[in-house]
Amino acid sequence: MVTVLYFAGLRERLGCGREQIPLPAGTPTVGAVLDWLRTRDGRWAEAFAPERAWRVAVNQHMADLATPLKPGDEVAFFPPVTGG
Amino acid sequence: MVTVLYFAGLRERLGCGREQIPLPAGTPTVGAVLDWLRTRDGRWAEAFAPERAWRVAVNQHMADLATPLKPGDEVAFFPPVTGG
Amino acid sequence: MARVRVQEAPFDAGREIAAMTNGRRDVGAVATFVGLVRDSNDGAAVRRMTLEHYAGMTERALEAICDEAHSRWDILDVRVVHRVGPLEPGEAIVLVAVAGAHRGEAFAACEFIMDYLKTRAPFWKKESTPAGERWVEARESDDEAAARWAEGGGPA
Amino acid sequence: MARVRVQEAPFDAGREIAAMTNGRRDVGAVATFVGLVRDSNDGAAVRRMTLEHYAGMTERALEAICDEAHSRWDILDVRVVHRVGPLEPGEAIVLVAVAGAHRGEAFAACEFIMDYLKTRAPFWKKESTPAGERWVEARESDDEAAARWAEGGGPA
Repeated sequence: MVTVLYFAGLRERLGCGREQIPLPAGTPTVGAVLDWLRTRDGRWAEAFAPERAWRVAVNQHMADLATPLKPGDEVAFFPPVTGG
Repeated sequence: MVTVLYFAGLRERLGCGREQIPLPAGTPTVGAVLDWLRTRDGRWAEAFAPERAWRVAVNQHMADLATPLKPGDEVAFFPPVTGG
Repeated sequence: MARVRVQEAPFDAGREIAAMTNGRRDVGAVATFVGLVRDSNDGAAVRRMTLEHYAGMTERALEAICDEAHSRWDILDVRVVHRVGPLEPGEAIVLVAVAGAHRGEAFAACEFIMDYLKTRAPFWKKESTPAGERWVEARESDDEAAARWAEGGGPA
Repeated sequence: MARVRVQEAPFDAGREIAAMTNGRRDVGAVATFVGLVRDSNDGAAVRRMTLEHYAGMTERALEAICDEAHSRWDILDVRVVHRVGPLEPGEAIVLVAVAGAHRGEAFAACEFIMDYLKTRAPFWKKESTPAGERWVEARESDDEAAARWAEGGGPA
């Protein structure tokens, strides 16, 4: 399993802030998690549609689609940041 | 007459902070005042020797050798500034 | 006080500067930035702003930005304080203060930290406007500001 | 409080920033610089520093620099406080604070005011070192910093 977090507008759109999902089979990466999430229902496919800008962090470090995952990792998806 | 002020190292070198001097005859300028001061004694010639860096203000605005003077003006000589 | 803090409470810029400089005699320059909530943004009135963040990652990201500033400039100390939660227009959101021996490096490092914070620290702003609530969109100008530093140099 | 002040008393950076921003809701950015006395300069230990100035001209020069900053950048308010008299290492000498809607202009105007103040405001520093007292020499690097702004643009 991996922990998946969602923040800000993405959390609101999905109606979910935190969940546990199974580690994808084969070579587990952020991209594989995303492929799995997109198959769930319209909200997830829509939230991660190609025209939407989002960022991902693994274990609290900025990551990308190719970043590998292992059991227990924390994967966070969020919109581009707007602090400061 | 014009009022002449000296500041910082220049004041200390000359042993004088403020004095009244006659307005030079002819076309009175900062340069004419300086020529008159240099004739006084060695200290003044030395303080305003060509290799020394100094600045001049007339009525509290930065000026130069060509700046014209009139009776009652305040002429200030000082080293390059070092505040901040 | 810690170099990096994320908090709901207000901060005092004078106290943050004093905490960096008190007892030191080698600091010649402190450059400080304070960001505040404005009552308008993108043409709409802003009544309130709420700041969300990714606790844990935020502190890591800010610490990494401070480390990067120390590696790029000869500076002596850094403070970053960022508020979260609900804020009113006129309230301060963020403080970045950099102490150094000389002013050029303190200014450059302070501006660098702000530019990186704006694009790399996981904070998100939600505005309350007369038309309802909205998440603030990231700005291209912030990406461009951060990109200035990519060559290891920057404008200063 | 006046925009420009020359005084012997210490100042509080937090209070100066608050005085510019309290009651306002249009300020999004305050860039602040504080300069302090260091305990060494040009290879010598500095025990004390004494600041002399040209009363009257100083205030005029600082006001003119603030006006110039307002004419070059879209900023909302400026504060300049400069101390005179005897100061110990670790004490603050000067504060420049600039309020604006956005950070780029506030940073640029703050740095500009410091660079111009260093080369155009009639202050002189005398240092007390183990070898005696000496007037601080003007620095070429300060002239170069001020010259950056000559084209009306500057590094930002």
